[in-house]
Amino acid sequence: MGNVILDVADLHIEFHDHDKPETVVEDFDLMLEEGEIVGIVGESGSGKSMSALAIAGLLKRHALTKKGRIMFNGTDLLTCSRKELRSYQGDEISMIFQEPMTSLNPVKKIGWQVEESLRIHHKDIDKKERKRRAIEMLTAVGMHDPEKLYEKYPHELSGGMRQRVMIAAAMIGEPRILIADEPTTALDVTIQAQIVELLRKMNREKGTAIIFISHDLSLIRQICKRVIVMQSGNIVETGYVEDIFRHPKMSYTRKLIAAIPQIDLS
Amino acid sequence: MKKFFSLFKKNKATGERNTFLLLGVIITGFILLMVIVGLFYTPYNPTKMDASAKLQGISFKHIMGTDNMGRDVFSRVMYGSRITVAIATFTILIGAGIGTIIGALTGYFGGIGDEITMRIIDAMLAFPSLLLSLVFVSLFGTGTYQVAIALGISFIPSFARIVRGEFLRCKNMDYVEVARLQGASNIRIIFVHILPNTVGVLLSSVMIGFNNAVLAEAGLSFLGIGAQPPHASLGKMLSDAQGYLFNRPSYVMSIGLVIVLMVLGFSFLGEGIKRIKN
Amino acid sequence: MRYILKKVLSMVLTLFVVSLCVFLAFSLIPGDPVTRMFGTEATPELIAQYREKLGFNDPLLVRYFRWFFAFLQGDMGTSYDYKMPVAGMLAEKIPITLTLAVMSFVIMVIISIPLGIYTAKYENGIIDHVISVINQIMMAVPPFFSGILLTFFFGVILKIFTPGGFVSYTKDLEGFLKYLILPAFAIALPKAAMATKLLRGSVIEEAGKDYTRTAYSRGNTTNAVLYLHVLKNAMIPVITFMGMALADMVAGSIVIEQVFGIPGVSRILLSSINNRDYPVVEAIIMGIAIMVLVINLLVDIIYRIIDPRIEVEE
Amino acid sequence: MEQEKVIQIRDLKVYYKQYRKNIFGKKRRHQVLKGVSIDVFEGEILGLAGESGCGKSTLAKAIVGMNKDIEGEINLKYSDTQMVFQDPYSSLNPSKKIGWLLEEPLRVDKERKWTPKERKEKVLEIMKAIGLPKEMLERYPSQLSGGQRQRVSIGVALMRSPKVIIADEPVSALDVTIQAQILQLLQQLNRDLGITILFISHDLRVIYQICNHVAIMKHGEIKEYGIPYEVYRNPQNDYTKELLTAAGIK
Repeated sequence: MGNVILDVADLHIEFHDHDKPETVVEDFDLMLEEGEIVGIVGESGSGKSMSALAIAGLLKRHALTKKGRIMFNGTDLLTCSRKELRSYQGDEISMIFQEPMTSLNPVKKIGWQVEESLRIHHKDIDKKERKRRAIEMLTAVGMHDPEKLYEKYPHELSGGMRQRVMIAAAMIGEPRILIADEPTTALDVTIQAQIVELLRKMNREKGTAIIFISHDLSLIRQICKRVIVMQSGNIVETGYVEDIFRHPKMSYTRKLIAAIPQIDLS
Repeated sequence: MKKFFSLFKKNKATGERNTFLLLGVIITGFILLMVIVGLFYTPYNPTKMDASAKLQGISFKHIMGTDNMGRDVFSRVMYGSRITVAIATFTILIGAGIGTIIGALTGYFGGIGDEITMRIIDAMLAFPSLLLSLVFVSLFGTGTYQVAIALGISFIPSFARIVRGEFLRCKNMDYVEVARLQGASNIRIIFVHILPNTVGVLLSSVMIGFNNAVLAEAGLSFLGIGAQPPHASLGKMLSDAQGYLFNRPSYVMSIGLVIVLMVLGFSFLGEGIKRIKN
Repeated sequence: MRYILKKVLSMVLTLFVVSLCVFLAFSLIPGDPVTRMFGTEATPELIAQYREKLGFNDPLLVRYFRWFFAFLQGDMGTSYDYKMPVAGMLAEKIPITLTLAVMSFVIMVIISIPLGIYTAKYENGIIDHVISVINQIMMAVPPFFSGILLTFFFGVILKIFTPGGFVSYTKDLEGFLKYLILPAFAIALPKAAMATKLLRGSVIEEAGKDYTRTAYSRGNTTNAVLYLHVLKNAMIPVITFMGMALADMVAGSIVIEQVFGIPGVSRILLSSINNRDYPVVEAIIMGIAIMVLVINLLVDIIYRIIDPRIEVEE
Repeated sequence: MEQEKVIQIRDLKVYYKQYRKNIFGKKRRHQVLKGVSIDVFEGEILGLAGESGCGKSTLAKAIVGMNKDIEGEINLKYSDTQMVFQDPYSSLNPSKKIGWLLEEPLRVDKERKWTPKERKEKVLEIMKAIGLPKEMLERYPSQLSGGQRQRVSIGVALMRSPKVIIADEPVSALDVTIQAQILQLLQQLNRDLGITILFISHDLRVIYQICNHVAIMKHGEIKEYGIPYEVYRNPQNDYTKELLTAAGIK
């Protein structure tokens, strides 16, 4: 067994946006080992995105209570100071999102956005070095002509390219954990395959552990070793993807698998 | 009716009370009451002068005092409010009515007609509304009806623009395509399918527009080119009163206050309605 | 560069259309201007003679172009009532009205931007609620009434302001500017309230967008997110509003000048509207029109600088 | 048995006009479909696959006559072709109740007049067919879930008993388990009522599951056509191969 870098236990999230509290995540557990890719699968409202946002420390828009613990580096991210949380965000823990069209700031240049984590967390790195690394990163995510791209704005790029930029920006600080929240859902299938391949490459080369969230079980099967199946805020089943495909224990998992059209070409 | 009152109670989901709505209903109700009662009864004849009672202060006899010709200010305010409300209503009827039709047709059909209309409307909108009304007033001449028409015309562009925007948004929705596929006529699509979806936006624009109309009319009257005697509106009265600011401030203040309340009540009402929808 | 050129071209075209509309509107009004000029002294011979002399017998379009090009060269025609060149009548008044409008604009910007950001940042806090109520009230008070209130408060109660104590900028620049402060506030307050409300809403809306979440995910502090990411986006609609507000303020000055007895463009405009002295009305309207178009051009240019997406939408 | 063709398309070209916003700009004509020929047979489900911007929705709109600037031939056996759209949140008018929405196709029917009673009866019949309780007739679309809305959209399309339905990505916006239910409903309508369906989707798996034929589109052209089993097993076109690989099928 590898080194556990993230240990989430008994995570509860309750929203208080209305008079009646609403539980969106209950008893969520997750052990992430160094360099592995774990999938979280579920339908809308299953709480998969909420759990991910909680781990990334991004649940501040709602009035809510969180219980449990999210241990990273000996620190509980749920209870630590905002300052300490910020010191990990973008540096040790990065996140990419579903909508590459809106996740980038429309009025800032690509280069500025890609190197932002460096600017925040590594003030010792000078401007020239930052740019060098940003261009290196843009090349690594498969962009042509990164020098030119550095000066461009998000609207000049296609959806797939924007998601590559998002990945470059997330990976520039060489984080230990990358949380990918439905990173390919808004993209065409061929682009989707390229992005999945890119994530695999990042995982292989930089050793970054990835939490891959998707509604698509067949996609999870392509990229993850372990998977957590969620339904309405609860974990239904967890284990190795192949085991779950072969011997699903819970009826909901069976239903999810049955919903994937089977193709038998033999 | 029960539903109406429940709007003022604390919202069970959010625990908040819609204070804006409550204040809006109270203030607007008060103004409307004044206007309606004023149709049948005023404490004094608003045009009757009394040389012995010039510029009196606030008293039980004259709750807003008297003006420089000894007329009862409250009676005059009741009368003036009526003129102001009437002109504002007329303005909105013209502006919203014609504006909605123009906006609906240009937004729905698009094409060259839309291009030309929008060019004109954009050019008109770029100009300060007060200036626009001044241009129309100088074309039509000063007078109560002329001012109402001038204001109405100058309100058309903003309504046309808003409704057009709504139509552009709705016209690309799939439900419009569905209706078209079913064979609904363009007129039916415009008025039966799309228009009901713009009511919310239209209503809040009418609320804002009414206030702007009250302010614009008061501004023009203040300049002496609004409603003409005998139709003394609130703006004209305020401009007459301004000269007595130093010896009888209550005279000026009471008239100004009524204008402010009229606008405030309506804007609270608008804000309150907006919060119901949320 | 091509963008700016295009905008300038479009502005010139609009100016042309506007001037044509203004000219036609005033030419088609019933009533003969020459008869109007001579009043009771008019005899048919005299009128015919002057019609010929002043070129009123030429076709409408010829008259329009003559008027338009003369206008561009600074010749705005002759007032019917005062029998003197309109340009000369307005020359001293325009700087007064413009100063007033610009001062109001500056006041609006200084008040609304910090307040808008603050109320958005502390959304639903006590100060936010208080300011939103004050805003509602500010928007309901017409500028001429707030002018009267300010005069009353500063003139009658505090006695630090002398109503009617206007001095011309040619005599005492400092005194001139000091006198304009209160009128400028009267014009600026409702606009500042609207701008605050708009900026607050705009910041809150932008703060709810996905890219803000991305910014937080990189470890930005709340202030960094607000000032580095959100503000520039949030300013886009506010700039449009402020451009329109500046134009509105020029028109608003006309009313306020009446309240404070400032001898700007206002008096001439009002008396010429009442007396149907059309060359003067035309000249003032055209003057404001040109200003509005220039302001719009500036807004477009600022837009282009702030929002890189503009070019694509062309 | 030679099946009858309900839609026959020959060398169809569709253009989109692009107005420049500036009045000095000139109009441009942009070709979206570059000569498409395809047949849809009576009683089948034809899958039309491709990525965004490949022209599959344009083809659908051309068939129902929503695109005007076209060249080529479109022969339809039946005049009444209805469409079901992708987004169940935008294809139902939010200001109308479900009952009203279902009745509307009958109200504007040019073929015959429907009495209110006939309309009500037809509505109840369709509600049964799409598997929704009749209490929902009094609800607004916003009170329904995504899957229920998509059922209503299908119901609206069914009201005038069309022989052909074009479904443009009808399940893409739905959760997977709901997806399966809607696909089942479409299959059932095809089987029980003999409705021919042109099924547009980017998901090759879904197409395999329910379609009799598949056509792969790219850049406004049909790259490959055939029976899904054969196309998937032995793709002839490079793009088809790429799509299959990307979807993890091959």
